[in-house]
Amino acid sequence: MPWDRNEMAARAAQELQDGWYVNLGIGIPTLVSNYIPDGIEVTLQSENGMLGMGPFPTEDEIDADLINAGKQTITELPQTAYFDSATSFGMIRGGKIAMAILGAMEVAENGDLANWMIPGKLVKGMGGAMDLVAGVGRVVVIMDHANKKGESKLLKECTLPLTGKSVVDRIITGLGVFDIVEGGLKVVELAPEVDMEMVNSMTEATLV
Amino acid sequence: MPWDRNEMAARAAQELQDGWYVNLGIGIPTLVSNYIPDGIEVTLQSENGMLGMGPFPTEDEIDADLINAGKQTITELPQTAYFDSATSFGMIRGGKIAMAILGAMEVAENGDLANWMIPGKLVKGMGGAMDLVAGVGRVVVIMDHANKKGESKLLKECTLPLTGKSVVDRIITGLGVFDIVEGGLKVVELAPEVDMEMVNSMTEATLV
Amino acid sequence: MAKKIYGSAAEALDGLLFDGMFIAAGGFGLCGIPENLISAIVANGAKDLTIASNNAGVDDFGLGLLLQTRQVKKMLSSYVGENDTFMQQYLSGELELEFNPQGTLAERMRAGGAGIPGFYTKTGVGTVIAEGKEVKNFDGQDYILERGIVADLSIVKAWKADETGNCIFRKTARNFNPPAAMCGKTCVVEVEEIVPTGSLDPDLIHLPGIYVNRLIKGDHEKRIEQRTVRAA
Amino acid sequence: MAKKIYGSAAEALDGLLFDGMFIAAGGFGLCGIPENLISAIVANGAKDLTIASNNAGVDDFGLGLLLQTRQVKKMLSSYVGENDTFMQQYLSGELELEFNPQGTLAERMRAGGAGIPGFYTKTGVGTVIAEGKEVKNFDGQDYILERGIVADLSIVKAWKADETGNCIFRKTARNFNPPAAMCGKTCVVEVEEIVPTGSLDPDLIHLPGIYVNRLIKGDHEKRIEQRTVRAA
Repeated sequence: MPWDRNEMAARAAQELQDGWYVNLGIGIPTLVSNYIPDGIEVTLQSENGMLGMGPFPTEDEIDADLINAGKQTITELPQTAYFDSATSFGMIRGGKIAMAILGAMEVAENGDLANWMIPGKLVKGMGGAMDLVAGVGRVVVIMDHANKKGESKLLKECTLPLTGKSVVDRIITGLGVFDIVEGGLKVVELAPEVDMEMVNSMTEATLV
Repeated sequence: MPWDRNEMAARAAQELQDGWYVNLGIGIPTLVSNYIPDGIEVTLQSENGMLGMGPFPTEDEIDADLINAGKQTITELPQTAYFDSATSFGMIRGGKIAMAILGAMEVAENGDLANWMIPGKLVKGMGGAMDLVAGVGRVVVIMDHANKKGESKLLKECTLPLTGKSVVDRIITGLGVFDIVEGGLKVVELAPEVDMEMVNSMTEATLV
Repeated sequence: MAKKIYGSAAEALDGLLFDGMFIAAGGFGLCGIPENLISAIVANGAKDLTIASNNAGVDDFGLGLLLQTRQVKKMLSSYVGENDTFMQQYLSGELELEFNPQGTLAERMRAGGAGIPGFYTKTGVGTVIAEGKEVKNFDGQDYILERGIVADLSIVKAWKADETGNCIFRKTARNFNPPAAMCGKTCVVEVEEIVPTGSLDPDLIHLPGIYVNRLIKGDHEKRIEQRTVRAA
Repeated sequence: MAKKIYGSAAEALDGLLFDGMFIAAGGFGLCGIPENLISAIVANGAKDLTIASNNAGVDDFGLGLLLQTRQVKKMLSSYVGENDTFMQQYLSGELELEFNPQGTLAERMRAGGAGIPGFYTKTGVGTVIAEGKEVKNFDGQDYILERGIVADLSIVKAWKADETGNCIFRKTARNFNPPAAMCGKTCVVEVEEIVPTGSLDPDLIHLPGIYVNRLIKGDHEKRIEQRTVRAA
């Protein structure tokens, strides 16, 4: 049975290593923080200018001056540090963030990522996504294996405008875990009761 | 009678305007802070990372963590702010410092400045001088009119390695005040009992 | 000393606004935005503005107010997803939009303020962002040239300032405010409190007063965009 | 969580030093220099070092100690006037020296740490500093291309740090320390005091712990180069 959103997030949490500084995107990636393994401590960066992002506030704790990159109210932790946006993206571009876990619309077998724009539809902007995929040490994508029409989101080539070229290291979908390697995608792990026949039938990208 | 060091500094202090942020070089320029006119408040920058430089400390106030760009112990003021070297030179290159008052070995009639190096002799380095002359709003040089051999330091062309090209706006020497203008140096003011004959005889640069 | 403190946002902007000008604004979403200065620009009516700001506010708050009055010609932003007015004007061709990756926008402001007219970045290489930009290879990797921004005016929100303009910010309301402040030929700052000079720790100034030309104490609604809570 | 605190400078540098490596060091003159880490590098004996540091210490203190032991192959500095050992080795050809204008050196460190491989600056245009560097004209003015610095190791002195490496500096001892910290592949910091996590105000961190890989409490002589006083 393919993984659901929470199972995908739990699987992604296995990617984390103790002491890492990590950036989690909006959507399923945000759920990853609920599944951080025992004995692993990570510090979450919020690219609007914060290291050490805490959980959502209680009603009493809400503070308009304390939001995350998704503009949600959040809280701070004992190790929190604030800084300005130029400094924040300095640490992102400079490779100080060990890993980003992001959502995607499409990933190509060469690691190209598209997650910011659908031409002709509403255009919201890339926010910090282009900087993150260009700068962080390792980029892990969590996304559904197929779109709502049932078409593969793991493609030979992206059809949408790119967020970054050859930037994705690993993809986690409901069907399993896939690495970008020479020549295509390598299956690292399959979700329970998912077999290669199912993966092959649902994947456009080359599987190696 | 030509101005002495203190009179040159006092004349240079007339260049200051209320509210300005200013960087004073080592040597005679440092004396300028003793002659700031009544009603004029300026904030002194020390390029090692401080705005609002105060006077030398008393014995009791000496603090190894508080020095100026000449490595002298100094004090802070109520308006003082500290910052790192990248930020400090950001404000210098970015034109936020209204004026630098600097010493010089040579100035050419096109505004070229040489004040950091004598080839073949001991080489100390330019420190922050190249950044200052490139970045600040206005560069005023205070220097003796002639060197120890009696040769003019206001030249047609500099003979020493440059600190900056076409960067000087005004020169204050013992003989007077000179502006860099189209075609050469323009006499703005002469020291008491100094006449144009004396200036002409002691100046290599073109006077216009 | 020349006084930096003004009585109102309108007074602080007096003589600084003109049609077609370029403004850099601090803030991220609705957090840390110069509410009072934005309202004063609305009241002034200056038009054909180009504004560099990470976001464009929401329909009825923040920079969205300047979109409603059609005072904005062009935005430089990284994300405008919260603003329907923006979308309508953009899709109808009334409003120009130059998307900048968020880190590129912040660095462009910081660079412009630091006398750096151009810098190279990996961000956007191989994407639409790279179109028309110089590409240079350093140590085997491609980078694109991005330009420093110098704005006619910076509008900034800080938490506290002393009388000489030394500013401190609070939590994530800092965001784009320091780089925006640095890149303006003139910078006007609104704060929640002006404190006597000498009452801020000089080691803990986020934005030295040299970057601040004019200063006002404002009143701040500080609207929250996404109120997310957990059970107590 | 992986611990950053080490028992001594030697332990903190264990496994990080190798011949021919590139080190970025904080400090200005003798102010805010990583005294303990310098001594540990002397004791380790790693040689053929290239060191980016604004100054080279004095003969018997600071980086001068590494010159005395002839462990340094090359310095990137803006001013070395206080060090006779340096001069002798430089004039005899034993030591290479690359002069960098002070602001260019600071910005090169900051850029390298921020993923910027190159930036343009007016500083040094038309001087010996521009030789061999690309010149580009922006808006009618010439600028030269300077490269970001990425060092194998940063050695840094801060005032206080918490257990996660968040650092604060004191007065002008901050200087090159934050940019030096940013540009290292690994950064080791010595402080006067390690305080419990949570005891520093998160708004007032000068160097977030993400830049700090290893941390020690050191003992600091803090020698003064120019003791200048006024009458009490």
